[in-house]
Amino acid sequence: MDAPGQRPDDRDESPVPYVFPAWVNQIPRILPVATALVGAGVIFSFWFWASPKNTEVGYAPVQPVPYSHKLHAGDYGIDCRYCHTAVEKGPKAAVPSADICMNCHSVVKYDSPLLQPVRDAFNKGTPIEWVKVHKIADFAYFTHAQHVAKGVGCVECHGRVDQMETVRVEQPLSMSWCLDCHRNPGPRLRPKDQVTNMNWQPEGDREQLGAELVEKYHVNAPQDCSGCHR
Amino acid sequence: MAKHKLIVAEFDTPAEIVAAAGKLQGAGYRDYDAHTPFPIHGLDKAMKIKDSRLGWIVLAHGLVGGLGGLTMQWWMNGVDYQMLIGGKPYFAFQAFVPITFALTILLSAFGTVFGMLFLNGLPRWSHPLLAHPGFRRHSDDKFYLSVESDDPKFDATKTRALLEEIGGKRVALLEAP
Amino acid sequence: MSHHHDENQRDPMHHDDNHDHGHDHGHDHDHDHDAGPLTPIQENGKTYWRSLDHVSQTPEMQSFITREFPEGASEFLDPISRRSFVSLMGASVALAGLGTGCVRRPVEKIVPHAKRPEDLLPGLPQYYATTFQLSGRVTGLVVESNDGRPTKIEGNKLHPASMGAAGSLEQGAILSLYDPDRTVRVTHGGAESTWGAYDTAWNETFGALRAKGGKGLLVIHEATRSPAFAATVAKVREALPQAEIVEWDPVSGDETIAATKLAYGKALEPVLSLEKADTIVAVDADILGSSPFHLRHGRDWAARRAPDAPGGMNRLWAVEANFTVTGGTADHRLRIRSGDAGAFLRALAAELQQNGVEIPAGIAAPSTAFAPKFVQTLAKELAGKKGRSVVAVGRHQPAAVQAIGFAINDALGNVGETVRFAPAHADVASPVDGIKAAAKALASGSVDTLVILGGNPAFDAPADLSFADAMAKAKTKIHLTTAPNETSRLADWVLPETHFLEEWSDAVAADGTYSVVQPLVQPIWDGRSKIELLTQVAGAPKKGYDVVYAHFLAAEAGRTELDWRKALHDGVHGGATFAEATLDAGAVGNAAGQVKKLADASASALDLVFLVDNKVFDGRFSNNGWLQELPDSMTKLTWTNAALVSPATAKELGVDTNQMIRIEQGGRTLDAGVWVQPGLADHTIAIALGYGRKAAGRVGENRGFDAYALRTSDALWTATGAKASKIAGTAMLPTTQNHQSMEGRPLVREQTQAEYAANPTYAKELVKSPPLLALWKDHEYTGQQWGMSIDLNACVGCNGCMIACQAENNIPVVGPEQVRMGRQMHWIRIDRYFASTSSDAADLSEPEVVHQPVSCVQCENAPCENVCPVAATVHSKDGGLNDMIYNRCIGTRYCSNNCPYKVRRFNFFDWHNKGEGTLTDVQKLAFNPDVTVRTRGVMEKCTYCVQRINAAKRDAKVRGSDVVADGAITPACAQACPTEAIVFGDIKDPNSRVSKIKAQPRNYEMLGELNTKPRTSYLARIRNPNPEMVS
Amino acid sequence: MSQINVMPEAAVAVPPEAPHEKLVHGEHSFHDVTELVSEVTERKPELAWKICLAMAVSILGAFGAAVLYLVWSGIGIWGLQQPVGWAWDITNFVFWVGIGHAGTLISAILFLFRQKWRTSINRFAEAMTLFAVACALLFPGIHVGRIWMTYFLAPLPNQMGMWPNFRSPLLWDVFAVGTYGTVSLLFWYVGLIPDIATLRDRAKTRLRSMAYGILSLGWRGSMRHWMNYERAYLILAGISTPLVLSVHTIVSFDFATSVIPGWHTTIFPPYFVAGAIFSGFAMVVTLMVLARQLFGLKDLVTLDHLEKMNKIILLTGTLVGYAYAMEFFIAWYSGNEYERFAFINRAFGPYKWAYWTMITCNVVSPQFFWFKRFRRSIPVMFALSIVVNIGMWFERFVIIVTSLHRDFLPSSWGYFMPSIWDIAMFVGSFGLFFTLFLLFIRFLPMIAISEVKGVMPQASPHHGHGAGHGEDAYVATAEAR
Repeated sequence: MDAPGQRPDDRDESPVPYVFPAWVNQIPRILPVATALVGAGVIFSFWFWASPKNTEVGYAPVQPVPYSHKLHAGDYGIDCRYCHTAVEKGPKAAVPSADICMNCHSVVKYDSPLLQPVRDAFNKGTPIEWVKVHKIADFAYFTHAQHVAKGVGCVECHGRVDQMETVRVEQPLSMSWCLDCHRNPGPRLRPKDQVTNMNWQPEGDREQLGAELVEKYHVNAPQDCSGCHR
Repeated sequence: MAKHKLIVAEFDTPAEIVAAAGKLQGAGYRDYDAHTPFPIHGLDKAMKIKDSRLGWIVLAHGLVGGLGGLTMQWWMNGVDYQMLIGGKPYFAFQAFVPITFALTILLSAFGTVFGMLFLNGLPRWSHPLLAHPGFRRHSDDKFYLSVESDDPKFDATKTRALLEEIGGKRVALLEAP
Repeated sequence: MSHHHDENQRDPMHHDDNHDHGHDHGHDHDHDHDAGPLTPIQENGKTYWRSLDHVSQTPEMQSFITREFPEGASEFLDPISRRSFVSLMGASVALAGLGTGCVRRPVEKIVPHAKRPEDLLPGLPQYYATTFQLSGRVTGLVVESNDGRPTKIEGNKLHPASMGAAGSLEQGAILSLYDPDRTVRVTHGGAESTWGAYDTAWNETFGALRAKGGKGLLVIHEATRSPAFAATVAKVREALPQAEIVEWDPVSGDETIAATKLAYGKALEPVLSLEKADTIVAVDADILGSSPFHLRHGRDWAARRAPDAPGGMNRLWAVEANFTVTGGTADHRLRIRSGDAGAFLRALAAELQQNGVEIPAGIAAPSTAFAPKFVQTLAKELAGKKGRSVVAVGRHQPAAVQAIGFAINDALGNVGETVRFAPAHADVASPVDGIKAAAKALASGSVDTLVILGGNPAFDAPADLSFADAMAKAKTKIHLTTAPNETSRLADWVLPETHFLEEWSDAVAADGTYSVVQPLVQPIWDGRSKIELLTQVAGAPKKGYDVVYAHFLAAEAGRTELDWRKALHDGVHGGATFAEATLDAGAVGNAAGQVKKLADASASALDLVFLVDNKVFDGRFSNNGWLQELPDSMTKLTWTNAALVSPATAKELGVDTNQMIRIEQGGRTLDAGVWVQPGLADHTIAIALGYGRKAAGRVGENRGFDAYALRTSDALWTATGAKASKIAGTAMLPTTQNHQSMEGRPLVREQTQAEYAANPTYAKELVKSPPLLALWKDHEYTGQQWGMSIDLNACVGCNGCMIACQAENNIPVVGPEQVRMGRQMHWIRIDRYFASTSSDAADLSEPEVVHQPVSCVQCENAPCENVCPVAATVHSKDGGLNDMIYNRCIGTRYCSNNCPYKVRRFNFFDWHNKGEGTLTDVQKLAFNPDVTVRTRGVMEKCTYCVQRINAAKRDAKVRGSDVVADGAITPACAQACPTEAIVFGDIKDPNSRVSKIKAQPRNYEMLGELNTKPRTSYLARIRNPNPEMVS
Repeated sequence: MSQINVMPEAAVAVPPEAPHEKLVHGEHSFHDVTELVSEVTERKPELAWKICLAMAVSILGAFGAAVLYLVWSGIGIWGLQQPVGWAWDITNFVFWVGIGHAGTLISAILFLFRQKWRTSINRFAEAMTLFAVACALLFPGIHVGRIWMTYFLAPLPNQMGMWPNFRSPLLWDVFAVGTYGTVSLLFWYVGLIPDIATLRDRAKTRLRSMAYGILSLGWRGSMRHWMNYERAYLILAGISTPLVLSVHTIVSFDFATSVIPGWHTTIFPPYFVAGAIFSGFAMVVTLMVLARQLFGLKDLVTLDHLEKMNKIILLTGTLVGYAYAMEFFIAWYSGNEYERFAFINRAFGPYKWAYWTMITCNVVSPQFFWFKRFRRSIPVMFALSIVVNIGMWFERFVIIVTSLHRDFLPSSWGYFMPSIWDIAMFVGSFGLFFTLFLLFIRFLPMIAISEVKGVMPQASPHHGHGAGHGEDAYVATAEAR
């Protein structure tokens, strides 16, 4: 550095001029607004696009056999449990085995080309590969029997299957969605004999009916972690 | 509108600038300013600058931080998902003190810094003084007075004369680009 | 076979009836049972499916799939979707956090049965009864099967040797079913071959053999108690009279039958009824640890162990060289040399005479060499317990010594009371004669065809027979084995043998109870059972099922298909049968005359004692990760054996733990790592057999030291005059417990029965602490609340609970290196502490030992919960469990640090893909689908088997009730416990079993003074010393 | 600066006849101060600096590699085990947080106590604080291995309906240290604005002109701005003071609120804070001594400054020593056998080597500072300051590991041994620290120019014609002109 006190003469004239155009003074005004907008945008996109309400709901894959729930469950009014035999006993509702289909289709439409995979399964034992529609994470343990036993209608989670040509996911099946009901089960309950009835409508106040059913069926929907995770 | 102008004058010592500023204030000027490498005691009195209002801004922020923090914890752990943890109550306020405190400080700090910038109208990158080579030493060892053309008493010639009279050196008239 | 197999397996009776047996843990079960086999999945588990396809392309696997699951391989593949979760859990959780992924989830397939058997519900387990045989040890089992995969082995309540309990070996055996190193195909001269090729080859050989009446054929088979097998052997002798058929088993072979023949003139099997005995004397006999009936013994012994047990508390005297679990639980223990058991018994007999007990002539031989006070007091006590005492002598002791034991029992009037005799299954001469003859024949080159049914003689035959060399002389060597081993290496034909869960057979328990061995799954690798191969040797190949079924009907007149059905589903048929036995006093007297006290051993002439290991057994479980990693009951060593020496002897030899010594015995030497074992007899080196395998598979090889190298046919169990010298090098022996002393802390609380009578609440009040107050109001628990009680008085430290837990909860194996670092994963561990009995606290030559099972105690004020930043461990309101949510855990390990009981276990790595823990796809079939498989970076711990709790709740709810009946839930550990030391239930219900136990005065909470409010409490240990010994 | 309006006598409170009391030595004008400090950032980087930076960056690189490997394979690569679930990871965290205390403390507390001597060192210390906190924050982040899971810590709405557990001291840490880092950054930056303006106005290249131009936010030394600026600085100092004390208090809660003997101790908060100041000041001395030699700032950072630092080191060191003693007394006095054992085990158990290293470094070594000779000896203070930080690292190691490795159940006792990865991560964090530091002293004024000018004699309008050195210097320069 220079000796103390000494000073070059040209210190006013810096080699580089200080140049900032006038408009940069606007930046401080715009910046906060911009940040706010972007932030909101990000939050919204997660809240909307990344939520199961968007990722899960509406999933309706094409199946190897164009089975129509509308036809069977809706028009013919076949009870869910005729095919989903395990729903009252075990964790799984169970996709029907081919022999169940053949109970009828050995007589009805026994030669329909659409049913070829079913006949193969029955005769040759080559399984039908249905595409899984409703899925929850591996580490969440769900049991159909329990819910059916407490009077939770199929329709609550699966929607109006009886009106679907191809089954589609109606509910997000997310943890918070489960919790919504587990925190307030009443309004989702119905008399046990109406569980598989897609058309059932409560006469009178559902809240009140719910309260009664909670009482009657000893409904105690766990909100504990170990209720579903282990 | 007329182009924004200002006149700037240079002084050599803290004593000079304090005296000069006093005279300018006495001459009835209001829309003027002093520029110094460090804050100079007494100059604020000479210029009759009011006390800063920053404290109120900070207080507001602090309250938001503290109450907001506590409310957040109360709602998340105490209301929305009540979990039984270590046998403690759902709203175990003893355990919520540290985070409430931290958030109070955090928001106060934001309030302080951004409040200060707001009150000073900073950032302001483009300013005629900054572009004026003769002004460079304001951050080194010189002291300046600048009078804005917005000042009702502003008059290119009279003001210049006054500044020179009260000891201003290298007086210059600047125009906003 | 498959016809019968299916028919029987699908029989609805099994399922229902097992309910009646209380084996009803129908598990809640949601994992993707239906995930398709042949459908490569886009994202999740992609790599998995590749490797699976790889496996399933091998012809063996293909055939297995089609054979086992003609309906379509769905069940076979389903565990995979669960397990793909192992490596992907992290990712899937991350996605779950954001909402099951921002991306559309991958396509998955559901492959239902084409025709579902009516009793098979997807996601619900089934239970079948079968029988486990191990070197003549017979245990009835009930096996849980998930979607056609056996996943869990438990004891059969109806079987006398089990009473519902199962030991570590029984339960660990299930992992061997899925052993990736099993014999997967027929090989000939090391080259791949087929059963077809073998059959043709055999038919030629057989022709030649038949011509010579079987001359030149040598068959060596493992010890077995299967009537059907015996009948088949008889058929072979018929067809080929000249053939030589010998039995060799390195550990089952014992002198008991010889002893009964000596004492009673016929081959008998002694059966103890400990529940009737006030005084039990175990002379070099590990009746609670490793004897064939040890599970039953434990149950009976425990029935009389409680201080307030009906009929009074029993007293156990142990006299032994090694420190066994029996010695550990004994009220009085005397260290003697294994070879002096006979002399001790004679001295005892002499004292008994003094006390007016009539001892047959020639037996009594007074001696002051064995702690006179001990002998005198014992004799006095026995004399007063006529008909209510037992003197049990080790089965490995010479016939004469055991005979003396019988004589003493006879003299005490115990025979017919506490000691009964069942007809022996077979009249086998001395265990080594067979293998000696075989070796001789082989050496002489007179053997054309050698057929070895199971076993591993080349590794475990007595060293002096140099069997391997002799074996080489045989022209054709055929080895039927579940896994290739040292013997297979020398064989021409190596044939895949079925695992016992894949085969049909039967067995007779020591007390004569008949039980069936039925398969739970078709042979995974297309193996054949011993019986099936033997029928072929007899010239008439049959299916195992046909042989067993036919023999069942033939065995007894009037048996019908229905009896068979019932036998299949109960697992047992008929009950115990006992024989009359009258002592030949003269014979015993004469024999006893030969039993003399040995000249004293010294540091230069040591005793060498060979131990049967309770983990790898004779070496056959070397490749079984669960058992390898299981800590030994007394040493707490894993993955290795060691040369055990007493502290005093260690000083004399100038060695210390983890140093190496060279043991020299009869010109043979072995270098082994030293483990200083308190309570061991001085001048004795005890070393477990079965380690140091050279051909055992990926995790089994070169673990520990091969003690067979020192074992000769004339000294199978005890050798004298061995030398040992320190050599260079160290053996860092992996142990799960580094500190052996309780440091005087009130963890395990003990009293003598007298003290207990005087001050029953001593244990509860031992710790004085200020009143325990929380800052806030405690939570009000409603509904059923789960709790557990562990009776330290009943726990013998057998490790049964540890393997039960490992199997039930998919607990990974970490390997010796990681164990050494202290990273073992067992959710329940058994803490073992030594306490000195002498004035010098450092003197551990005569220690007392205590065992304390510790798993998560489910604190109500859990320190772990407070500190978890993400609420991954919280308390459940119904049940009051300390939940651990694996998919929420981020792995700060703070909870483990803050756990006073240190029962939390952390996945430092992805153990299932690391080192010894690495699992192949086949091994993953053993996973319990009801329990999440944890990935790395996740904390885990005991949850009281919450999956079983939830299953019971589900069943209750489906039945329309909201209360689970007491006893409907049994955690795996409690289920396996032979002494019923662990009891679980609803602590809110004052009438539940657990509540009643917790109400006992000796109930206490470990570290309860921390106000953690543990749900698991302990019952103090009560010792029952003879007052005269105390004073 | 602020002394001037909050304390009128500030400038004149420097009698010329007491030279060693002067805050700035030598004959210096305002411009010389500007020159002294700014010039460091303008001259060509000297070789020594380049070499240091190269080394620091390569160590930083190694650190990055180690972290990647950790994330890839899991924290099993460390020596951790049951029962020792935390060891070097959290030790390093607490170590760095501790060091991070000096800066804000000097800036805030000394400011409120009107300790004018702070002006020469506060900038420096604040920078050190920031970089130390940056290092500290790394460890809680990576010590879980699966770092992509750490977002569970944030109270974000999600489809699980789950929230973090605000009862957990670990979450308190996240908020406390996060706040501390942010506030320190703001404090530091606010202080920098006028000085960056100085650099801007001296800029000799377009790049510097632009860069410093943007960073200085268009500062033009307006007296009206100074008013708000000083108020802001005062308030920041005010809120930082409780913050600085709270941070290590909350860090100590990680241990104090647990049940583990040796952790469960009410003395921890003050004890940790004292320790933090202790180590922080030591680190400042270490770096200060180096910098003033290297960049010829002896006149601005005087021996008086350093001696004052050393006095504080002596004080806090003795406080820490007192805490060690009290721990033992309470353990004995409590009558709790687990507590007693924990401390006996600390001093005489398997980790006694660590314990006695700690005592020697933290309690014995500072005692040298009772002697003025040592307090004012550059080599002695340099050596001791390093020894102190070694000791403070060991203190955290001792507290964390010796308490964990033998707690309640002897069956679960273990012995922790570090793996090479533990060591790599610790050393690596220094790479980050020094990289940031070297960049700082090269590109930003390491001494608060405007503050120093504020405390110079000629800064007072009353200084006028009394012949102070500064005045002479000024006249001299005026003539030269």
